[in-house]
Amino acid sequence: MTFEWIQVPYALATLFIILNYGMLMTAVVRKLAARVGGRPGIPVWQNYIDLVKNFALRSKINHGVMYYLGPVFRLTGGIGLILFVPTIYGSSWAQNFSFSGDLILALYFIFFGTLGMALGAGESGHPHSAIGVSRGLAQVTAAELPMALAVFAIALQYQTLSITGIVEAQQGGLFHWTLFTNPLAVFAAMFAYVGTMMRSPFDVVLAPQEIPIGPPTEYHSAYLALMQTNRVIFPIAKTIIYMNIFFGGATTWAEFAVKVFLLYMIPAVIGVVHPRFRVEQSIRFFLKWGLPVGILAILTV
Amino acid sequence: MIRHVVVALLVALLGIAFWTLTAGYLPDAELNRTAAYYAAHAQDEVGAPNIVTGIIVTWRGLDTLGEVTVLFLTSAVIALVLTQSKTPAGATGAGFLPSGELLTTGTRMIVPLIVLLGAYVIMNGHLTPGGGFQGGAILASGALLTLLAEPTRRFGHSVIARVESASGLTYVLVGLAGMMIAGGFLDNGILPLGRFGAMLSAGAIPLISVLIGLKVGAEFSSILESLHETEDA
Amino acid sequence: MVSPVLILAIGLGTAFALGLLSQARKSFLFLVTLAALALMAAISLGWVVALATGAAMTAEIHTAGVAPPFAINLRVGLAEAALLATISLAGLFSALSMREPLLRLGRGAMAVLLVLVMAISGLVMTRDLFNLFVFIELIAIATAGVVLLSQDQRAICAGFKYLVVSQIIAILMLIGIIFTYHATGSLNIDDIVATPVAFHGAALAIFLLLIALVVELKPFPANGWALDIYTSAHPGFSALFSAATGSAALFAVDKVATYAGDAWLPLLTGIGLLSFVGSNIVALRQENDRRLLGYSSVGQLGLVLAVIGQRDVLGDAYLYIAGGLILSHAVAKAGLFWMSAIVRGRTLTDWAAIRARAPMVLAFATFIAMLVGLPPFPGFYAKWDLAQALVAAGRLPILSLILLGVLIESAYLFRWFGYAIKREAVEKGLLANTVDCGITLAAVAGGWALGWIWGVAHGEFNVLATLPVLAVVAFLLLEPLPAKVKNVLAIAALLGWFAMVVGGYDPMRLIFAAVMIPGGAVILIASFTETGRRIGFYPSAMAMYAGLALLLEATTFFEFFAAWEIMTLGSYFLILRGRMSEPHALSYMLFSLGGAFALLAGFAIASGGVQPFPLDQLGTVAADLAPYVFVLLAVGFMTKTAAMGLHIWLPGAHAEAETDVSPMVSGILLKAGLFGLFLMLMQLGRQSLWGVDLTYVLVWIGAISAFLGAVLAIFQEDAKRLLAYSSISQMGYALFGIALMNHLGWLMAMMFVINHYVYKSMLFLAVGGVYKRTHTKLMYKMGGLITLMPFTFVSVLVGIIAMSGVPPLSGFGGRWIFYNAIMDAGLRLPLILIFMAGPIGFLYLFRLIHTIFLGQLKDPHRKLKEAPAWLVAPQMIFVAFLIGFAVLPGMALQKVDGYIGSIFGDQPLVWSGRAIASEFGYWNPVAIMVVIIVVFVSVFLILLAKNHDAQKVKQFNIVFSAERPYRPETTHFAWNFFAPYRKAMGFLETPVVSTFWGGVTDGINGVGDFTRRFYNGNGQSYAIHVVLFVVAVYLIAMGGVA
Amino acid sequence: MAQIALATGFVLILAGLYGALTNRDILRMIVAFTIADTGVNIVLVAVGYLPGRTAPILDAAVPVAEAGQRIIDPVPQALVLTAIVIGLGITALMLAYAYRLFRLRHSLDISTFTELKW
Amino acid sequence: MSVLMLGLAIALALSMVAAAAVALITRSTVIAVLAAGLVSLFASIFFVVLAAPDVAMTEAAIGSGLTTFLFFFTMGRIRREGGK
Repeated sequence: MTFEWIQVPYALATLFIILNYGMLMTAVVRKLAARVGGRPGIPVWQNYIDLVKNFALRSKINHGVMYYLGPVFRLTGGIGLILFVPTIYGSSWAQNFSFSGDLILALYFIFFGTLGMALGAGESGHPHSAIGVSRGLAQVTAAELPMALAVFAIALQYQTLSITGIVEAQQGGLFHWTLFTNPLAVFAAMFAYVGTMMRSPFDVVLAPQEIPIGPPTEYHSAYLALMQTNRVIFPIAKTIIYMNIFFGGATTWAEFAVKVFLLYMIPAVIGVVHPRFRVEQSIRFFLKWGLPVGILAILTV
Repeated sequence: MIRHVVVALLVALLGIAFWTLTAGYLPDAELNRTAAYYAAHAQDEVGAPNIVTGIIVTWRGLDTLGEVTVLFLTSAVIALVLTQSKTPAGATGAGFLPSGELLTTGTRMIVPLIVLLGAYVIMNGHLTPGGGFQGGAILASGALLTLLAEPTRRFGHSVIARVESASGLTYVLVGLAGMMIAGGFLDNGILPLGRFGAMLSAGAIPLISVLIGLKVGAEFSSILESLHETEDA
Repeated sequence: MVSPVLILAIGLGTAFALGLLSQARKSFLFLVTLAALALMAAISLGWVVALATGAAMTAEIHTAGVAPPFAINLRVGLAEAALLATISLAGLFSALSMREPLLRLGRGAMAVLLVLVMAISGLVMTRDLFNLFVFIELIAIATAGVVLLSQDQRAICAGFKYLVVSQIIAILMLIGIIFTYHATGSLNIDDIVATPVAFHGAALAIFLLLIALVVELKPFPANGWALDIYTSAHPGFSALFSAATGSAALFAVDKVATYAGDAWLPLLTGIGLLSFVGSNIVALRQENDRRLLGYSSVGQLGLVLAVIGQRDVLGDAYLYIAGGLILSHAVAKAGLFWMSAIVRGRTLTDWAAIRARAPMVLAFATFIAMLVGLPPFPGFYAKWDLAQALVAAGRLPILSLILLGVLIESAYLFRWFGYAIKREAVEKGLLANTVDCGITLAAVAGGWALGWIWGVAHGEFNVLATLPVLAVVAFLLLEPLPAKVKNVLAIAALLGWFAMVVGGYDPMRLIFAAVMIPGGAVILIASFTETGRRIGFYPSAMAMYAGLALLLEATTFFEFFAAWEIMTLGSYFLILRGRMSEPHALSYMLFSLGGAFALLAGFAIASGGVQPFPLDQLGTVAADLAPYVFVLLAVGFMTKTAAMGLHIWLPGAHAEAETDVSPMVSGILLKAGLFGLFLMLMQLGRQSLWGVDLTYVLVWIGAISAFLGAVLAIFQEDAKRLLAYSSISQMGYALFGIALMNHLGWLMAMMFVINHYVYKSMLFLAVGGVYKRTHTKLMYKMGGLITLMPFTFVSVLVGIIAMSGVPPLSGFGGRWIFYNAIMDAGLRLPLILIFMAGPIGFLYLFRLIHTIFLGQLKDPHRKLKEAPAWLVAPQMIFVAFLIGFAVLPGMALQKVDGYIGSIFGDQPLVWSGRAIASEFGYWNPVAIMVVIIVVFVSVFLILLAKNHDAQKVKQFNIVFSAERPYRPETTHFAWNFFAPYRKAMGFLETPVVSTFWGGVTDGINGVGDFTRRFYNGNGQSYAIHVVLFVVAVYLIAMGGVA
Repeated sequence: MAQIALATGFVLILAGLYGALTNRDILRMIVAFTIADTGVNIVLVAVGYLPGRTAPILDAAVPVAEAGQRIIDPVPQALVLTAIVIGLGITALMLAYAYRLFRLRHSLDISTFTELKW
Repeated sequence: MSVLMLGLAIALALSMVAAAAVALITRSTVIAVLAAGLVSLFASIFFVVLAAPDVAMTEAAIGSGLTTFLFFFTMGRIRREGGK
């Protein structure tokens, strides 16, 4: 696991692919959601327009150092998560910097972005963002629990903590995926996946009506640009982790695109039909349903 | 009422304990070791015909010293207790009944006899039954009688105190002398044993008896004095 | 050497001679009395020195020049000489303390006092039964006399009650003596032992004599008559009454017990223990200080009676133990009574007045430490040897009762000490005059001297002779210096000690030493902020550090236990300095003492009475005893790491302590518990009791502590309490790690030792700095301080990143090792709690930083300055260390990893260059740091390029739902920050543990309050109690047989 | 003879104790204690009594040679002397206390002096 | 041991116990004190019977004499100061 300089351009390339893929995919999903509602929906390249617009805007406002660094933390969290996890199994250049840490690093690094975002939103002084942060943290911690149990179950099953090792063990046909070898763990993990994707029923954190988009309320222009790029790539980074661990990883970019899209659609589909949970409802939901499944996953590994 | 019942029960239980003592008690046929020793050595070691005085003054001299201190303490404490509480001004002692004729003449006649008897008992303490304590008590009863006869008469309180202290101090010095010269503290060997049965015999026993007698007499009278004195001071 | 009889002769001679001197010149009479007492003291001290150094043999004094059985003889051995010295010195100082009434009442009172001291000395020396009776009667009458000297009108009633019971005692004793004489034929104690007992009623005779002497000792159920004397008599006399008469009566019981034979010893032990535990429980509800001292002295007499009852088991250590207990009780009780003469008010809280004089506070602390038996005083050595001997003889229930009694006694004594330090003093509460202060300080000097003597006599380890404790004494003497100078000295002392000892430690002990000693020095830098002299801070701090230093140095059980107690004592005084810390310091002390006594019992069982028992032989304990030793030691150590169930003292103690004390106590002191657990598990390994694997139980306790500690921390409004609960949670992690009993588990625990010290001290100092500026700890009262206190913000930010385990910093290292550790550890369920504790840990940390530094800045705080420089400096050192440690964990962990490997015999981690690989995964801290920094800087540059000239705007410049906020308070979201969590998991907050412990303490207090009602003040009922006690003991002991 | 003396002694002691513990008047308590003291003195002397022997005085009637067989045990007598005087000492002291207690509260009932409790 | 002495002893014993009973039961304290003095007097006679002359003298002088006097003295003081 040594570091060669060639890995830097490789990583940038992977990043570029994922960034564009994210832009397009999220726009397509929003368009699908609109079509279901009978609306024409946004054009597929809408995200690029927003990005250019936000970068073009000139902003004079800065609420202080942490406010300024909030989006930087957020985006670093997103990009870092992508870099620390191997994207395509088998390809020499799409391994990114996965040698430096592994499953545990990925798990804990998710909080890095959340922490940055929370600090920035806190400093902005806006009560809505503070409320949003409190709800977000409360809900995410409850949601992360089944995930942690599932990951541990997987680690016990494959007797390794390195993601490439897990993906390798799942190669060779559909029925080698963890989905089939350890369905309980996957089921528990999907609880967490749906919970942290900020889609109803768990989107009280940035509930548009109550607290306009929650934490990033005070952010605009370049700050918002960074955040939006993160909003695009962060879900994909998480999906990559789920894909690698539970759904057999991706050997080619095409397989990668299809799997990510399908996984991304799951919370979208669930979100469309469910009303919004209050935070304590979602906490109770995770503790009442997510936790037992996670415990079963651990006990039966 | 329950207090009576409880106490009665307790006393009954104590009674059982004491009953087991008396039932199983049979007096010794022979003198035990200590008594036999005292009987045998009364003459050559102590030289006092009255073995009890011998025991009291020499063999168990420390007890008697303690004993005298008890009385000294009692008189000092009573003086303390009563001096702290002067009688309230209203209730003066003026209401004494004039002592009757019989009492005054009787006292004038008997007191010298009592004093004589006391002196005799003290001096012959080691020969006949009696000794320092008994003599002292008799002297005190003499003083008591005079007090009853003329309640207003004041004894020289400082005189009594001085006698008491002097005799106490000499008693201790005699004890120390015993330690220097003779075998141990309060040993009567400091003076020759003399002829068995004579007045001035048995070493320091007569001297110590006199000291005890004076001290006990002084202490009892000082107790009576302080009880009397605070009455209408 | 002059003959000891002179003591009696001088006493009596002067008493009689006073009559001859003129009554007028009272001061001259008083001087004569003092001279006589001084002479008696000199003689007895001369004998003590002669006998101790072997210059003289035990003196046998024959009165009347005749061999003992036929005359009274006196004996002065080492024990008698020591008691004589105590009695005459107590008499001398009491005379000084009672100078005013003595001068007022003249020579009569002086004579009575002289005779009292002479009689007590006689009681100690005499070897004759009847002479014993005469001296006891002399004491009774003299006591009745002196009791009258007190101004208190109630003294007369007390005196009368005393006389009534003395009559009953006299009756019993006379019957006992005469029937013993009838049975054995002689009155001399030594002679009786020689000849066999013929008369079958002799057993009853011995019983009567013994029970009379025991009643003279004021045993618990039947001691109403003596307690009134303690309450109403002049304190000078009460000192003499409890110190001298109590000790002499104990010695008399000991003399009679020798000839009475071993059949009576269980009876004495029973009465003694009942009296010790009973009077301590009843003393819990006392408000009058002198009556409390009365109960305490009756309790201590009961304890020594119990020790006399165990003389058959104690062997040659008997004199050392009984002497230690009697002398420390005598000196401490006399000192406390003399001090009560200074304090005007009579309730416990009135003693707050002694704070006006620092030496008096030292005296008060010394006396309490002597009574409870804390190092370096004789009581400590005595209790240790007692425990060893009792366990060697298999008498564990007696030991546990004694320890329970001592714990209850320490409860009311330390509560009293807390009142003295914390309650506000009524003005003119102190009648301090030189004479009374002088006597008290003489008693203190006596106490410390006794501590030294008992230390030397202990042979194995003299606590006072060790360098760290000498440093503490030095700092006691340096008190007048200004705080800053003392601080420099303290830091130098710590670093000097570390430099001196660092060579000889194994890697694990090295890390603990590094955390405790130089770590303490770094925190002490923060103490430069304090001005003035800070009386009492430095000796207490150095005592804690001395305890820690000795803990690491300890090689035998005794050294370890002594260090443990010194550390507890020092930390108690430190915590007590906090403004509102009185109840919490008390609960801390009680838990710590409870834990220490568990350790004492555990060590005693492990060593089985063998002295000195090396620490590394702990493993050689017999297999059937090992689980019990494991449980006791684990409980003892877990009281210090505040595991769930034994944790209720921690939030209060750490939150209410001073700014620079909180980090010391939280960052360093908790590690002592971990160090103990390491040692124990290293030696004992896995033990199972009743089929349950104890290490598995520890795992569960660790997991529960981690989870509940974190959950409770979320709901705290007070910043320091939040950090305190987080300490419980982190210690839970460490305990979990140790209890895994595998290589990586221990490595994780070591990581937590280092990490927790660094970021907990940093956070406490930061919150302390904020408190110093905003004068409040409540988080919702703060907000928006990031702009005013940037350095403190940075330190808290780095602290919470490290603590929550977010990758770049060292916290992640701990989590990574944790994951690898649990991979091959067989257990599953406790992990769930640990997994839940992780994210919840992140919640309360964010709450801390958000409510204090982010959000709206309050108006009153607009003009606050940064925290004092001296507080920020150590935080910056910690930040630097954290970042360094994050990048190069090998710096500290590699050697420890090797050492732990040598214990477990495996080497799971492979340290290759900067990366660490384990069997399951790999971790390259440098790579992680580099990647994050590169990405962070690049994104930052993008934002900077686009938005570099943004104008700084205040938080207030916001609009929400079309309104501009008019007051910052309304828009700072901080109070009940995690309301949803409280709704979902609020049930976990129910104070189950504190209600349990509260129930226990209220129960004992209730029992105390109920039983003390039966002292109804009526002299006659007290006499009935005595007779009832005698009859009851008769029925129990003799079963009605003669 | 000795048994009779012992029995009376013990009866007196028990009576004295009973009187002391039930009578509420202080003076009556002291009287009861004096009776108990007398009882103790009788017991003490009774233990020393050997049937058929005379007082321990060595005079014409009891020559020194055969003293050992003729006299009773002198030691208890010595003890009794001290015991009597001690008894008197304590009784005198109690009377003085009784007087002071009376001056304090103008009553001699023991149950009125109970402010020192609990 | 002559029957006379035994008879005397029993008589003394019974009278002593009777006097003690009187002392404890009577209403007035004066009679109680006198009864106690009587008990002490009988005791001194009993001592003579028990061949203890020294003790008899002491008991007589101190026991019955002085103690009784002390009692009357104190009771007198108390009565004179408004006692019962």
